[in-house]
Amino acid sequence: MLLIALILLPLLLAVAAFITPSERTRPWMVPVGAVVELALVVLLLRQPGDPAAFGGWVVLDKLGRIMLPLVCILFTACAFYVPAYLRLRPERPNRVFTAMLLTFLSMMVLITISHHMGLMWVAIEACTLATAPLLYFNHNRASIEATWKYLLIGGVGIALALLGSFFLAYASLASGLHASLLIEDLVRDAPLLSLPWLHTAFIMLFVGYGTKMGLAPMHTWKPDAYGEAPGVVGALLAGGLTTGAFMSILRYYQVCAAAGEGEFAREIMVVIGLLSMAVAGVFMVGQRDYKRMLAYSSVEHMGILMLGMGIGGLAAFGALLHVINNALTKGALFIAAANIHRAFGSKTTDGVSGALRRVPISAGIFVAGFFAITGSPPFGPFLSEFTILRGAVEAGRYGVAAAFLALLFVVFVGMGTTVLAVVQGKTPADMPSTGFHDSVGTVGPPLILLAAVLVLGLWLPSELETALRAAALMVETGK
Amino acid sequence: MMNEVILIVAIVVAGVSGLPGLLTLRDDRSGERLATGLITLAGVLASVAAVSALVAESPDELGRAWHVPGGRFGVHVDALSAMFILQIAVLSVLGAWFGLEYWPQRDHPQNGRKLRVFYGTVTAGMLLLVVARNGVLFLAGWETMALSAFFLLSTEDDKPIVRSSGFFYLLAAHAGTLCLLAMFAVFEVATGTLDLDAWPAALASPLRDAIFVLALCGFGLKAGLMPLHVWLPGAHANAPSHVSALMSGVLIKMGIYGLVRLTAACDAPPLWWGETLIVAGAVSGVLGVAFAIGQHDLKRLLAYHSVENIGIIVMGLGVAVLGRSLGRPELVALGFAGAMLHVWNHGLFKGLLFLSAGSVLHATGTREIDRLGGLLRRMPLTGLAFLVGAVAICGLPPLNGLISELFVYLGLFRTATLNDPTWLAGGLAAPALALIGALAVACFVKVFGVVFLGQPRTPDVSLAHEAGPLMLVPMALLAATCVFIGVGAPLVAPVLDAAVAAWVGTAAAPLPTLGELAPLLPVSAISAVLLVAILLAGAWIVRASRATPPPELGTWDCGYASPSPRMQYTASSFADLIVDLTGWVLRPLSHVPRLDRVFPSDASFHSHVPDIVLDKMLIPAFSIIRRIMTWLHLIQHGKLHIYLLYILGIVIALLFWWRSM
Amino acid sequence: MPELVDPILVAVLVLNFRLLGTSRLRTAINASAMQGALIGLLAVVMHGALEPRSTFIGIVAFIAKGLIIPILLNKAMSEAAIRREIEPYISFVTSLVLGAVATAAAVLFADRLPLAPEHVGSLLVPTSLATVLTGFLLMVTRRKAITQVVGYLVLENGIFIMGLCLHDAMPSLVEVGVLLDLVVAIFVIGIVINHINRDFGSLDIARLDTLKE
Amino acid sequence: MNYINIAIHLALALALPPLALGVINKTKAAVAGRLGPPLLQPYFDLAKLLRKSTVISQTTSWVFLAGPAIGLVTVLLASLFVPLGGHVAPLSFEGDFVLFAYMLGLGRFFTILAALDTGSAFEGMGAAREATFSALAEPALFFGFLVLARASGAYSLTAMLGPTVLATWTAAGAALGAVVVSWFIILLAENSRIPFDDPNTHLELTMIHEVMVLDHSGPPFGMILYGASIKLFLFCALIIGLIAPLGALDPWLAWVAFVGLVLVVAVGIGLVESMMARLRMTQVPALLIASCLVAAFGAVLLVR
Repeated sequence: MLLIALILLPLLLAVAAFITPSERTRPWMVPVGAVVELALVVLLLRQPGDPAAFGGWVVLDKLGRIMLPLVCILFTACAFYVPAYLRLRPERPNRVFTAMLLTFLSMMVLITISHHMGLMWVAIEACTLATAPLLYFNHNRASIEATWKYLLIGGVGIALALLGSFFLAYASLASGLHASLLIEDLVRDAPLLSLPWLHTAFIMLFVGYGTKMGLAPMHTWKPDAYGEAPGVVGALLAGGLTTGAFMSILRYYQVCAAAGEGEFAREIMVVIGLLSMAVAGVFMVGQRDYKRMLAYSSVEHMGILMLGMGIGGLAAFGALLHVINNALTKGALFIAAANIHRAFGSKTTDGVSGALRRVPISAGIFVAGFFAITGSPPFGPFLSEFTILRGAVEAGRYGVAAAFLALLFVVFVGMGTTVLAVVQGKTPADMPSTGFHDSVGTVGPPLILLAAVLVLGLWLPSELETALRAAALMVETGK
Repeated sequence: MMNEVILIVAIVVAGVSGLPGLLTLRDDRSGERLATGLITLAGVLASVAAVSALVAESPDELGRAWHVPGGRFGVHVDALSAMFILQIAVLSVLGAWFGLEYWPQRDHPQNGRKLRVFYGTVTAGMLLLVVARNGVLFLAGWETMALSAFFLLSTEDDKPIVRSSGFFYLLAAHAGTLCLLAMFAVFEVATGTLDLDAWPAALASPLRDAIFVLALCGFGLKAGLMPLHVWLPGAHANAPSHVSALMSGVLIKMGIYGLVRLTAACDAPPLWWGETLIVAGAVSGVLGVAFAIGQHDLKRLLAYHSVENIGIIVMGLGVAVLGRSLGRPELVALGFAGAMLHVWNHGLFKGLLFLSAGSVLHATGTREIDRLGGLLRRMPLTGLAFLVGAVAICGLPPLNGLISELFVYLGLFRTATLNDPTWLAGGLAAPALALIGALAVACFVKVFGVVFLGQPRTPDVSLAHEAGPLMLVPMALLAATCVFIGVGAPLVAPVLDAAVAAWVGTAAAPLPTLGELAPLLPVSAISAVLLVAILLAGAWIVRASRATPPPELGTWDCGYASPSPRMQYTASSFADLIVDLTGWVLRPLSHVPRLDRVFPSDASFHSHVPDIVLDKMLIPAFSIIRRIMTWLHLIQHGKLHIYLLYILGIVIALLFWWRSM
Repeated sequence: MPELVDPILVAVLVLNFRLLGTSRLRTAINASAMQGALIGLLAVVMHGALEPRSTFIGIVAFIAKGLIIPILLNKAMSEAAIRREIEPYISFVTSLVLGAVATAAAVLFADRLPLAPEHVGSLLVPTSLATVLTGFLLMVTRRKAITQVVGYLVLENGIFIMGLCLHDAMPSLVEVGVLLDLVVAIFVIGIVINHINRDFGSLDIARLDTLKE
Repeated sequence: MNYINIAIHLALALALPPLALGVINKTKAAVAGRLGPPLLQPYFDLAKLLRKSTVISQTTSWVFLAGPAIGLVTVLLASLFVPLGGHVAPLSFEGDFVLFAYMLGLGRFFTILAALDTGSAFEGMGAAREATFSALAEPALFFGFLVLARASGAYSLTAMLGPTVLATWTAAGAALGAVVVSWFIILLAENSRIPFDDPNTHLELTMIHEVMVLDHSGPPFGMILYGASIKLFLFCALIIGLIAPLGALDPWLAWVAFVGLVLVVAVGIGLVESMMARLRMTQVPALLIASCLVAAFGAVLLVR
């Protein structure tokens, strides 16, 4: 029952938001929706076992128990930023913006708890469509072009994923079984699936959902989309939608593992993971637009997730932990970047310098986020990246470990140049002040996210650790 | 157990020492006083813990579960950690007091508070680092130190040179950390745990060479061994002076601590470990001092000397490791005692030199030694402090530099008399150490002569004034300690014996004490006699100068028509001979004016020595890579349909790859 | 009436080539609409008229693909006031040849995949793959935004054909969800197209490359 | 018995050095066919200087007077380590050769500082050359110590230059020969003898030591000259310790032989100075590096 409420409530609120006339009260509906949703999730998590609804289509399993709270926490943090942000943009009507945000939340929740692959596909497609107006919020030429590319590349990716799902369903049909897209059925009769169909299906699904994740070489939409979208939308996409897409790939990896073809899937993941980190590294060196830099950082971290999952064992646990760390840190980074953009009115390092002097707290978060995301202790991502490295070395894959470290260094060089150019130095006279100053609304949410990342870096709650290990085991062995 | 608790309190106090300052107004003095008070408290607590650990070593460690993958909150203060803790405490406290007058809040409202916050966290990071008994805790302490040092370094980040040197430091620190991550990962594969007590098992496993190489890179990057020293000159020159003193005196020693802790657990290390350390030390020493001579920036010069002294320390460590692989206890005792004492000595006299350089910079506003001159008359006490530091760093008697270099000399000579193949490394290293000492004399004679003696070369010096008591007292304390160690060497020997015993571990055979191996008593007697003689000479000078009438004539200059102070020998002219001799490695650049017109017009000469590894190798390599990468940016050309082709392409590629499987 | 399946599939293949050959937008939109309608019909025909669920899906698909989407596209086209596809990146003849190669590849690939007993002889899988590749070709080679959307539609049609074989794997609710998503997608793309037209003055994709490294 | 030896050691170390200088000047005069200054001329100079008054330049600080004082003190202390005539040196312990070298280093440190304190270009020139050439001489000295340590297996000057020297001559004479040649070149360099620097020239372009002491006068200048002579004497003692192992003779005979040998070496230096002209300034580093390589070659010889 709770599960259905989880999905429908934000949709109702979205409709309500769309109807309420006043421009001032509407933004507050987003945090309200987020808090209510979080409360429901907390209630749901307390229920033992795997609560189900819609006849098994919607089930909260071990993987869901990690992704659902993560998505809701991230959305709540971003939701509290939205009113302050919209107050800064009075000239833009926010009717569509708030409605779509709430729809986005509902669809994200649906992704994390859907057990029917078709339903999950519909949820991800709906998410994509809900994001389009969010990307186009700035209403200038660049954002329309970014939206256009996002829609088309995303559309093609999703279409491929649908074709892949049909191939997977057909795999059971081809070996004389009853074709079904429920994850339980797929896992149960995985060993009997016909291999050619299964492999082709996995490749198409991997490329399809990989496009939504932003893995290289399907990442081309990401820098344009995150570069032109408002910071909070970038945070939601980088932390939420990519995590959802990653979860869907994990589902299919679970099927492959159950069918005994785990090795084949892991090989693809490692190759594409390293490719993504390499592409991100190449594009971050000499990058002058700090929002596009964050987009490439997201491509890099998706690569790290894939690499971790591809290596398996301890690294798989590290990858799942990294999903949490990455989502929270990216949230803080994107919002801080948005604040700096508001304060300077420019997105490139030529137009921004000495941010620490003009917006000290946001710039402080931006630098701390940079050190966190590049894996410096005492922040969370250090633990997960170190665990992935330990997993790689334990699995005897020294070449992969060495490449992993080398690419981390290249990314650090690229990102460091941009971040320090933005943050350090004196603000020259030709950078007019836009009158934006750090306020509780704009700085509170990222501070909370960064604090969470710092806590995760110093103390990993035991129940979270057991949940992560259980989820990793479930994905790895299919049970 | 008590030591660990005291130390943890010290770490916490140091960590938060700067925070209360954040709440005060920008130019209010209470913040900085509180911060210095807290740092002093932390220093005292840490020293108490260290001394009590040295006196009565408690074997058990304070272990708590730390809910982090692979982590365990294990802290243990043993003699080795105590040696480093004392040094961290002394230098951070003295640096904080020096900073009160050198970097007052009212003169630097912009970055004063930031400096104090990170001054506290860097001390806390170092204290945590030297007592951590678990890999993840060690890395947490290591990175806290590295990041806080970066923020300390870029205090004056409105200057572009500060930003670029800060960024080079950050890159080197991050590369070092990545090497350490790899090392701890391999360590865990070798031993199954990340606890540092499992070192012996790690160093017995076949992976030990990989661990050693990774550790050498990671710790070498932080310590500043020659090819990995690229960040050091820029970082120490552009940091505030009391931060440079802390960094050069203590922070680079954390790299040495890492190497010490690594080699501590290995009973029979392979021969090539010891030889690599000796050769690396010798190369770092000779090239470090050679580059130092070519510098004209006071603090860059001192930074290069840090590279040289790290070379000497690593040479001592190499002798000790060689001793353990050959089973020669006297080599182990001499080499390790020399290394550890030089770690202390270098912390003291390098701290003293950087503080006095800071007081010169504070008074004249410039680090360019060719613009100074004749400062001894205006800043007599700073001059004396710098002189004591200079004599100590060159290892000249009666001061402490000689004692540690003597140990290293004896160690090297003892390896030279072995008749198996290792003698060559030891044999060649001894004259290299002599060359280092002599070049250091040449370099510091140049610096002291050009900066403090002769006549002022530019008006900058005219507004120079002696430093205040808050700056002079730390310098005096450091100078006194240098003299005390120089003259009272036998008193220091037992502490070194404890350190050697801790390093070798209880399993090894009883080690000969330093007293038997090195002539501590005669050396301290001679130093005392020399000291008395110098004091007598001083008294004679005072009496003689008071007796003779005040001089009214300048130096006789062969009757030159219009002599000017700029005719004096400057740093570049003094070092010209040596820079030419070592030109094939220094590659000096000099801008010599071309006199092509009939009537002479004004011309300017400028020469400087670029850093061979950084300016000649790394920067060109980085710019080539950067150009290739920016060229690769073409694949994001903005054309949507080509992007779609990428997706189709990757699907087809994966299908073909699957068919080929 | 399973024997009607193969002729419809052949008709779909012919329409593919029609799409690749035409240079006029209106013809392209009508061809894709016709293709959608045929597929709706195919859904009904495939499992016999008496099967309630598949006929319902067929009718919904027929309405969505055959009527609603062409109306949206035509509205977008009329607002943009363009008729003719300007010179695409590769000439129409080459795109036809590439279409043929794609179809051949699809057929070759399809017969390497083991089919379920009831689909052994039929052209279902090859046609679906061929249509998907044609959709890709259209999107990659054409310069007009609306033609790219048509390409996207053809891609969806191909996938829908594949979906028909899995009669019971996809519950009707999910099937409707898929179609709903497609309609909403085209609706949103329609809005985006007229914004592009308003901001960029034309729908030529070549203008749309300001965002690059 | 050794109190007497120490007394003789100190007496010789304090009294003999100016005589050695006198002998060198007398030899040069004799070779040049001149009568030359009396043998005791250096003593008269020292006495004259002690009576004269000191003139100090305006630019100098206390360091100017500290130079000569510390220079003399360090040389006197250094003389305690060197075994004269095969007898045990007053102070001998393991590693005293390091102290010997670094004591001379301290003297050189303050002498150069005193030169720089005057603030004139001439002293600066001399100081720069002195610092460079002594830096090149130091490794050769230590290669020599290395050879002796390896040959004798001991680490104190007395033991190195003690009884084992005779045995090493027979076993590996070439190595010791190389060290003698190298140390003789070092002697000439450190004490500003002809091939490196002309002691009685006043042309600033060529001077090293002379130009550093250009501005000194009165008793400090006396101290400098006296210190320089003792330093020359110490280097002669080292070379004598190498070439003539006097340990085997009867002690009194050894002392007499030692004094005779010092004068012989002084004559030798005088002959070398009269035969050679001063090297160009750019050639000097080459010669010093050559001496260093000769000593290193000696060390390699020992291994074979």
